[in-house]
Amino acid sequence: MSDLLPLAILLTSLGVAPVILALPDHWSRLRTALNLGAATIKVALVAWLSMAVASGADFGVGIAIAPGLSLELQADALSVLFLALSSVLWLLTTIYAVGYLEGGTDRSRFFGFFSLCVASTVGIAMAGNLFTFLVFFELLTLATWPLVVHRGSAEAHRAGRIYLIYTLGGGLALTLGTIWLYALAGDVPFTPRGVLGDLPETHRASVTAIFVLLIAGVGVKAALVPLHGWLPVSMVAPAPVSALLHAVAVVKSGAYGIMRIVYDVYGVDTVQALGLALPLAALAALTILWGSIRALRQDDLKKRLAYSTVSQVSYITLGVALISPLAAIGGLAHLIHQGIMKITLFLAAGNFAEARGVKTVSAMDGMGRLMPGTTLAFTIGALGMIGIPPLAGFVSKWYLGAGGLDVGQPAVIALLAGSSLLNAAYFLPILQRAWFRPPPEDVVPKRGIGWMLVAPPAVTAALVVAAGLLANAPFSPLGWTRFIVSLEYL
Amino acid sequence: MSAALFGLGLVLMSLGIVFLFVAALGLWRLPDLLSRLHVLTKADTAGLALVALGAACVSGSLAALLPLLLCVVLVAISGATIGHLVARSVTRRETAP
Amino acid sequence: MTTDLVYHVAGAGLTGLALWRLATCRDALRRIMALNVLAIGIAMVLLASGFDAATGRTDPVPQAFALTGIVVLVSVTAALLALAERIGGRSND
Amino acid sequence: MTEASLIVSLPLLAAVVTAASARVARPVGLIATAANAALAILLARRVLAEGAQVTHLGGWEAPLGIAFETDGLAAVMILMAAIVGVAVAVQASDDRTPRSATDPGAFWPLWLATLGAMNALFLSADLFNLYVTFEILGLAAVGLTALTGTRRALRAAFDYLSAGLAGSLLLLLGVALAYAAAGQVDLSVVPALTESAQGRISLALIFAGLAVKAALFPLHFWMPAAHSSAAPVASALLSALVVKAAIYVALRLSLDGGIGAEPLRVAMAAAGAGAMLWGSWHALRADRLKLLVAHSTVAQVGLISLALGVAPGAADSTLWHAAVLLMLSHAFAKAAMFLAVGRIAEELGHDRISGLNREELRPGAAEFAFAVAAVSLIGLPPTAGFVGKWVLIEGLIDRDAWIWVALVFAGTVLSAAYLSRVVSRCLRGGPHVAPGARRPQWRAGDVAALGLAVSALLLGLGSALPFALLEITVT
Amino acid sequence: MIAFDIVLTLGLLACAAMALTLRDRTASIAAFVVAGLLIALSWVRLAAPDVALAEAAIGAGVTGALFLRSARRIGPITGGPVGGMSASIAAALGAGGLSAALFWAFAGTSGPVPYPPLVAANLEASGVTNPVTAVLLNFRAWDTLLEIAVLAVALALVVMLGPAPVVPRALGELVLPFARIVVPLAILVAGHLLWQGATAPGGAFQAGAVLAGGMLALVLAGIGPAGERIVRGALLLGLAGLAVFVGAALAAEGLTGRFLGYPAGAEKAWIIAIEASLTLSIAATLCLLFTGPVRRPHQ
Repeated sequence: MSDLLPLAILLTSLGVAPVILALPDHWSRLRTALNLGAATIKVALVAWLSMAVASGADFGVGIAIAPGLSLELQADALSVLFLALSSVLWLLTTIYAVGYLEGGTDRSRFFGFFSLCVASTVGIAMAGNLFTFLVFFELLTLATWPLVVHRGSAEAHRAGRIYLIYTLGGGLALTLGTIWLYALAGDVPFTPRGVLGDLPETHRASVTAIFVLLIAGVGVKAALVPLHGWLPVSMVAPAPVSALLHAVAVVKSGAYGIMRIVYDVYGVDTVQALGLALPLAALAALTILWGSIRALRQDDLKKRLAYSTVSQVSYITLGVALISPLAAIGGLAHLIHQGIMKITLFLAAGNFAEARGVKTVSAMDGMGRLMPGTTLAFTIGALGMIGIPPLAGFVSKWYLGAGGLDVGQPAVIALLAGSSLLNAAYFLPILQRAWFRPPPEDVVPKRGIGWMLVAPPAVTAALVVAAGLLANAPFSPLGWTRFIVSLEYL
Repeated sequence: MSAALFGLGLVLMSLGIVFLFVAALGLWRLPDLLSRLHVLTKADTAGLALVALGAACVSGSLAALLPLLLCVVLVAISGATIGHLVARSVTRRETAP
Repeated sequence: MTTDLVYHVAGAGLTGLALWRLATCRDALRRIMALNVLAIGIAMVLLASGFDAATGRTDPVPQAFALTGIVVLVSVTAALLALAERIGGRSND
Repeated sequence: MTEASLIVSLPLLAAVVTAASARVARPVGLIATAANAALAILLARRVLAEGAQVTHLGGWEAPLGIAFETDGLAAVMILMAAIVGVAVAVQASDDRTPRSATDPGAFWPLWLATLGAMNALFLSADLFNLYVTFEILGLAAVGLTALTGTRRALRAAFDYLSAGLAGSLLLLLGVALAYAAAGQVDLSVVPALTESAQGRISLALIFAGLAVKAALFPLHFWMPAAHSSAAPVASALLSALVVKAAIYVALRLSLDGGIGAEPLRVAMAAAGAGAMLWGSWHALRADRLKLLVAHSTVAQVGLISLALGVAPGAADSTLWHAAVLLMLSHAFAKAAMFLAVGRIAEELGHDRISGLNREELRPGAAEFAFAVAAVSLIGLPPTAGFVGKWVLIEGLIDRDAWIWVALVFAGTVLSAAYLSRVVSRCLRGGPHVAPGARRPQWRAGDVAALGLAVSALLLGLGSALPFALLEITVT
Repeated sequence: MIAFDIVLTLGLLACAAMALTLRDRTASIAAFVVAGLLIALSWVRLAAPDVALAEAAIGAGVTGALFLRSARRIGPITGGPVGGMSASIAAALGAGGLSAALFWAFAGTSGPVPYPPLVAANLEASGVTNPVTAVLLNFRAWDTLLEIAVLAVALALVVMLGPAPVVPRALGELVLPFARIVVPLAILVAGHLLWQGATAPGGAFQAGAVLAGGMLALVLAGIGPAGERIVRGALLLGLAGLAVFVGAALAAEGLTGRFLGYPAGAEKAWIIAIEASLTLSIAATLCLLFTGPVRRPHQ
């Protein structure tokens, strides 16, 4: 049984998706039960898996596709990190989505593709080799596209078309790189410290070209600068989609892809030997600054959060690109921290839009008084993003800075300080408007929002605080990343 | 015996060929369709009968005679019928407006 | 040796004639006739190359092919004509 | 009774029965298609267990008699025809299909004749026998095209039959030249043909005939009209199966020809590339769904013949497996797509792409099946199309043939472009659909289309089976 | 004798050219029939008597009748040649070049001819002495079976298309006495050809075609199968040929374990039985292909 655990985790959402797709729209009770049941089972299974992996067990299941090609699912320390993030947040977002879409149309289609998305995210997390990673990576594109165009309006279709062009283009680059690598190196399983052996010496040029192709392929979803165009545009999707997918699942799978490629395909020392670490770090730094600057000028709340995501995800890429254990811990931890912080912000923004019809920053006056709970959660999230000490954001930025020093790049400290300032520059005005400005007179509650919309952001805000305060506990995100990095770098 | 038969055969066949040649000449020279039909049905059938008879004599075996006779009978019947049909359709087309 | 050479010429000639007509005519009936001539040309070339001048006999297997070809040809021609009747003879390719 | 002889004679017998009495046509047709599927599975199992078999018909040895070669490739193709056939039969059995001007029961004899002819073609190892099977296939396919009885369908059927006959006669000319050059016409003579000049001309003529029948680029003019004006059930069969027969024979000849058939393969690859670009260009500009899918067949046939053309002739190379897998995935996906288009056109009353997002109709199962089929046509993971393209590109990269890699990717991008035109309209919702819009209820056609589309998707996961089968060749 | 061949070839090419280029449709069909007969003669010269019989009966006879029937219904020739004179000349050059290349390819070959010795060696095992019938009905029986399938599919197609837009009128009252003589003769000759096929040129196809000729004479005389039941009967008979052949093939496999492998010693009986059923079915099929279904069978 132990070997089939990864398959069970995958099937909880992959199996449920077609059933939900087939359900007629008005069977909402059965659909919600199915959804929540699957989510809770998945969280339980992931918890069991993480305990097993912590105690050193390893899992692997696979089927042969073609001679020299096989779909492998494995659960190692790095995959558990991403698994934990996506399964917990999927549970919370499902609760939020059920409340958010009350009375909407095409809900079966929405939840069907929603669980298909998470299934592909889980598949990406547990991919055992580059081929499996590619398969689920493309599946994620196909599953998220209908959600982006869910509203069916002309603008949604335009955003969907742009989204498709970016992600399919990235997919083609990734496919070409992977096939080329498979042609040179045969099967490419994910093994700590890389698997290329003597290939970099003999085929230096093509290995470098492959690296560029792979990073470009996953870079689209990790929203690296030239390839980030789709993220702000796809904010037209409903709130739960932008929350879970565009702040957590899709973007993180891009960053996770960069991690897998650097750590488990090339191996840290090969990347450094080929001299590819520095350009990647530079690109990440450029994205961090560029995202924050663009976020300043966005009046639409969700667009501002989208650009903030573009810059925050590149912290992870920066952590990976700075070849040092401390920076790696910072980057990996930020994968979790940024996830829980950004989902809090997006859920809160969703509540503002849903309850008060507030979609822009300028209309945020007096929200503290009108919706205290949601605004508190928003504040915790915003402060965490800026990097105020007790919260999660600070922890990862601290380790990133330490990593920068360790590698002898003091510029990293300046970059982190600068970006924290920029974060403050675009978050604090929102908080100032919400708490210290009187609410406009003619405001009228658009719609009373039930507990299903208020509870999830509150829980994630609590997680942000817990991740910050209990950073040293063994089961905190930081503790887990130390365990991973010990495998990668020793 | 067979030499005389062979000679007779040759004479009959050459006579038949003369008939066929005349028929072809007639087909070429005669102005309208009905007279051409006239040539086609009568001269050709006669010519063919003579050639068939000659061939039977030349081959000198009764077994060969039967199929040749069958051919001649068939050609005669079909020639007559088709001549009649063509003539009828031509006259019908001319008399009708 | 010369007999099958003559019929090779005839076969190739028929094939060329049919292909020329196929390329230059629009009328459905004429196209079907050209296809028939093409098939006959091919059968002639096939049988001519199976003809052994020394013994004056022809290899029975190509004869079987030619027979099969004739029967197939008549059935396809019947189908073509049935279709041609219903579309008024104008083929537009 | 070995499976090989049964699988060939059963469809023909059933065709006679269904042609004889229209009343009993539907049940007999369904039973025969199901029995054929069972036989195909048994045949595949026997080939997997005991390897390739050669059965001499009538007990006469190869050059004199005709031999059936049931090797892995034949088994895979027969399985393909059987499975697509079952799905198409399910949709055809839905008796509410519109009363066509011609006899509605006529689908079954024509379909069973096509099935019997295809089984005979996949098994046959004799060039002249291939010619005769192609004739049956051509005639039955024309019958399927003319099924609707509309003037446009009859005109397309006439053009199809005259082009098909011209193609067959080219093939016959090639076979005649092969007989003249090598003295015999069974497939074992192909290597000898590649040496002599006459032999090469005969192979060229045969390939030209096959190109006409496979609607390969320069000779494909008859196909879009035929496939788009036929009844959806018929065009599913035409695009998915009948076109494949000619490609299969080209593959068989290229395999037997080995190194000598190199110039023919290069010609096929070039024609394939041309077809991909031409087909995709016209698909992008098509205004009707059926025309779009028909042009996409031209493009996909181009991709398959490109995959076939670039495969090296060496005996050990297995790059042609990619071409076979692409054929399989195209057969399933294209049949599913045409069935879905049939259902969509039935619900909407027309198949204009611009008119797809109608107010009072919500997207139903057919649109979803179309989208899933589009995924495997484009060749995105985890479909069989993706695995086929993967193996193809990996082989090409090994030989540093970067132009072909670029062409394959260009084909993928173009197919994504013209298919997303339609799929984006399938995902209508929100303001486009009136609140009271009804969702078309499930019909046999939806089940068939969805079943085929999902099996095309899952074939990628299960593509170990076709690869295992393709390893088995007649030694 | 070479002079006769050359004259025959020239006549043949002239007739074919006339058939393809004459503007008047009936004249071109007449030229086509004449060309067909000349081709039958050339098969005789090429020592292929079976093919000559079939060509005369089916190639010239039935095909000519089909053309004449359809000529009236298709209407006048519409549209000139495609692309005017220049294209026509270019096409002529191309076709000429191709046929010259074909001639060079075919005439140049003097490759091995393995078939005649093989056929001769296995002839007595095949149960018939006429090599062509041996090849058709025994060595390559599978080709013949599929060929009958082609006929059956063509029949199904023509029947599916429904009755022709124009119903053929009876020719005239004189055809009746003509038919009264020709029909019995046709049946007699067909039976003879069928039986003779085992030993000398003849066989199912030639016999079937002659029988069809007889039936067509009846149809044209107007007393033919006008009735609905007769058309259904003819359809069943036409399809029965294929069913019998496939049934025989499977039965043979049941008896001897070889598909289409007739039991030893009884080959001639099996072949004659199959050929008899084929003759009837070919005759019925050719008749129906000419007349088409009188009314849609399922109405």
